[in-house]
Amino acid sequence: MNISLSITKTIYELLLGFLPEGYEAVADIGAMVVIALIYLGIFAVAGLYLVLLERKVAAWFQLRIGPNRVGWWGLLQTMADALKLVSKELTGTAKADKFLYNLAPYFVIVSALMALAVFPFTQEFQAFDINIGILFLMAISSIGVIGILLGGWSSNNKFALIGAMRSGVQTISYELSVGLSLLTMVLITGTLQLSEIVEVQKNGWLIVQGHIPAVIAFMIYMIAGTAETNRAPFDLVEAESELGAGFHTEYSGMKFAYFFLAEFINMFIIAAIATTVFFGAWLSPFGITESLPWLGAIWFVGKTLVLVFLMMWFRWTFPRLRIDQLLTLEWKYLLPLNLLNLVLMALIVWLELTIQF
Amino acid sequence: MSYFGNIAKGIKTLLTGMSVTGKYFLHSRKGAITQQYPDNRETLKMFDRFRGEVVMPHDENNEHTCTGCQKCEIACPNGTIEIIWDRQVDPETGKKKKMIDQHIYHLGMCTMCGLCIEACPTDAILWAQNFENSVYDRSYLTKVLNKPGSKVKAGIED
Amino acid sequence: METTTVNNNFKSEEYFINMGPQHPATHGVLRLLLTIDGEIIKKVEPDLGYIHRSIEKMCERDSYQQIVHLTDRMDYLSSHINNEAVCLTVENALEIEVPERVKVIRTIIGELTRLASHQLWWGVMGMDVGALTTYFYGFRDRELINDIFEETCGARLTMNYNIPGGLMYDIHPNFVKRVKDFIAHFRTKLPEYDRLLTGNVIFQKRMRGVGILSKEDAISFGASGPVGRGSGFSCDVRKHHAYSALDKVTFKEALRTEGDSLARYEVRIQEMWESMSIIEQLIDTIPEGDYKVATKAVIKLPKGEFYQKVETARGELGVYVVSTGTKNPYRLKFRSPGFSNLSLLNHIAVGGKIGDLVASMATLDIVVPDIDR
Amino acid sequence: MDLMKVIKTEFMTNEALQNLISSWIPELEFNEEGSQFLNITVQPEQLHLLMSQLKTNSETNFDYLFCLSGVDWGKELGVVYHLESTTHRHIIVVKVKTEDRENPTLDTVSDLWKTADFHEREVFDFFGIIFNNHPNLKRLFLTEDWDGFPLRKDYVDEINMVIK
Repeated sequence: MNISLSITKTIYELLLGFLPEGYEAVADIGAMVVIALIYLGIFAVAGLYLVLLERKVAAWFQLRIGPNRVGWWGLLQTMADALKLVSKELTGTAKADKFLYNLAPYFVIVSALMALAVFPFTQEFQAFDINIGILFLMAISSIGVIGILLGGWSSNNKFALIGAMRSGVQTISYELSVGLSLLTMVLITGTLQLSEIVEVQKNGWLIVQGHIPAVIAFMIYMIAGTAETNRAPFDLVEAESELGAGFHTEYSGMKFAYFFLAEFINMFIIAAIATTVFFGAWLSPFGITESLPWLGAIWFVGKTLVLVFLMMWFRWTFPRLRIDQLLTLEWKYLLPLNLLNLVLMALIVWLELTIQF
Repeated sequence: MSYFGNIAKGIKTLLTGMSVTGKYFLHSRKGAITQQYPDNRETLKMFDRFRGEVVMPHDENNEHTCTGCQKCEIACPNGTIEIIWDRQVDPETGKKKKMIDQHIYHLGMCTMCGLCIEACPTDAILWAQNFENSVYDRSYLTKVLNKPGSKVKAGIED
Repeated sequence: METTTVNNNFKSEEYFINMGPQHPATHGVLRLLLTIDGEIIKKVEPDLGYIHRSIEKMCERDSYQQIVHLTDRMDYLSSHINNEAVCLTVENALEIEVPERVKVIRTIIGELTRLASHQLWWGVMGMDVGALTTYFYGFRDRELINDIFEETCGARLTMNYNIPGGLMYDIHPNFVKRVKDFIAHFRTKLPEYDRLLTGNVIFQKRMRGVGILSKEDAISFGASGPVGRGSGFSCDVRKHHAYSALDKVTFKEALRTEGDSLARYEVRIQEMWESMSIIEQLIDTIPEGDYKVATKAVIKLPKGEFYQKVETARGELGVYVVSTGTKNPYRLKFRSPGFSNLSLLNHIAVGGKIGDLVASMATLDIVVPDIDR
Repeated sequence: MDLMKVIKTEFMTNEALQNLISSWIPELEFNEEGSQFLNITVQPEQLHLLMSQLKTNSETNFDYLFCLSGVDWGKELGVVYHLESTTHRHIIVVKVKTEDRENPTLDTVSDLWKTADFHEREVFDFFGIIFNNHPNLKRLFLTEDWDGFPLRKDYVDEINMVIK
């Protein structure tokens, strides 16, 4: 079933029209490049606006107004910030491991952008629909931590090193919970391919289909996902009041911006995975807009933003955990609960107790 | 089952915290406490006791009430005030009298403690409510409080 | 927290890390030399003096009226109480009886100062443990107090409202109403502090059992204020050596026996309630009368030694004056609460994690100019 | 709260304190002139003995050293200890002086009161008084290479000190 390859197909056929016979391979690569550029453009800007959203939301939680000087309602604020960061000098420590130090930000940003490829924004708008979609997402999202580790280690700063080590510990632990909670949902869908997971949800979103265990899985996923993105209350990697800026202490200019942008894109990714797996991706509630397929993108982004808002709400309310409590939470609470939940879900699927519309 | 009890209790406290911030989020439109400073200059009024900087009021005849007694200069802990004075012949009485030449006020050294104004027996110096004291050069912070050509009001003795 | 390593390949190595003088958690230019093993703190050595202005030496050349304004710049968050300490010393030495009105007003503004200081502390406390929003809620309420100060005293922070012999000027006509409005407002907001932060499970986990200071150690280290009272050391100067109008009010000394960071936190929260109750007891009955008694333009203290202690928001501030009968003190020593409280940081932080150090340091409520007088 | 009950009110008057303390060490000077507390002047050699007695004796029990100040008396350098008992709530002042301005040496009390650790370092920093047996006696506020001891009366620094 290859229904959702049509955006790639459209561009491929378009390119094929320009090219003479026998250049299918070129068209194939050309289509990939064009799609990559489109995604890069969209999500670089989307990332910037997520930063703006975060700042605005933070301001509203904190009785402030937020950025409102650059552009109408502050809409160009982050653009201006990005421009500033581009124009800034790139400084670094003298004794840094230069190669790894420069490599680290690209690791983080590239792995963040790669994950975007598999999301089904609408039925057609999916760049890359592989049959191991969820596995791919989990694999990609754990590559980012290598960049953080590299950055923290190579910048030859003790604060950065502590931050990086914390990040390693944290991501390795919470990877488990993210995986297991998604695995719980895979029990219902029976497939790892994202487009088919959406297909299954035409009978009701998975959080409804799976009811109690699905809700538990969702909560665990959100907690672990917040930890994966190193955001408060799990921001030990940066931990402003403890480590200054953590792993990116020694980064400046655009290299810092890559880390910063990657954090927000990762947040979007975590929310997008939750949207796809738990909330029916581009499906509208009760199928009210099924007749207009292009509205799916709006539904998808809308649901994602609600989850992103939830993560922001966490961030601006909760204090930070300590490193040992972070591990306690994972290994003593989330992991056993998750395993229990997996068994529960298996039982429910086996006894066909899922709610189907 | 204290294990699950603890989880439930923990989640409840987290939700309580979120309800507090959530409430402010919903009321953020009118609840914002930000003062958009340069924009609200017209409405921003300091309290009348606000200590902005020391000024010497002059009346319409360009007369002040400073007799040059130097009490403010002595009271000041930081050497903010310097008074340059000499004895001149008072044109009305014909006697020699202490008169100020320049009442110099170094705003850059002032800690706004208010001791000079308390010390002044003739209320010649007062607090102004101006708070926008930033300048591009430190030397602008040294001010001469008495206006050029001003003289002390008749009948003011220390 | 004994980590015995069997395999030498995994033997951990201690290293130094420099926390400060520019660090978000040290609240000013305090430098801590940490010896760390992984995340575990082995030793904390404060390095002070980055903003030492030698106020004690400056006092030896200043007149007693001028000394008052220097105390504003020690613990700037309880500047009014610092002023009061010097003024009380001078008044006691000269045996001046200040009017009742002055005493009551001093006490009210002193308690407002304490409230403002604790509000700022609460905001910063939340920020140190990672809850950034508390900062703004704390500051929102503190602004109201600062407005009261600005209207009456002319300044928001370094007020210099006390002078030996009374107050610089009378209270503003709006003072009583504003204070009442504030108390009414803050009585609704303080429970919110508890709901947002105190009850939070993460916060409780971060604070409970962290940075434990026993009562014996608290006394031995000279801990005072909420730090001492969190360990069960009854050290409230307002109770034991009441000054100004504090002998006329009833209030409970906030005491906890646990001695951990949470106890110190709870002591401050309770103190905010008690301060509000003290203000409410006094605000309606401000006696009529003069706001100062006339003193000589040049104050000369009699020959002798004078000591006055007051309870600032951080603890016991002592003013020790040695006078030789001249217009300047021969020697003036400020026993500042922050200095003694900082000296116990090493004691309570060793064995904890970096996060614990930040949390316990936040509950010590350090103001660096108070330490670097 | 039961904590309040612990505080015994065996308050000792200055006279009683004087009688008790002079029975330990006879050569002490007592003085109440010009101070609201009882002042004891002790010779440097007997300082530590007196202090440990004051702290450990159950009748005096001065367990709270709330102020430790160095004073330059002109001829001699000295330290003034303000002590309070948290159980009996009486206050006493102990003074110790040494005439040796070149190399003033006193005994530390930081083994009795931990707060003395920092306070004695401060006194060392500003007055140059060396405390025997102090665990970590080095400059606290000033840099290691600072010349002189600023709070001494004979300290001159023509550049940084503004004299009125």
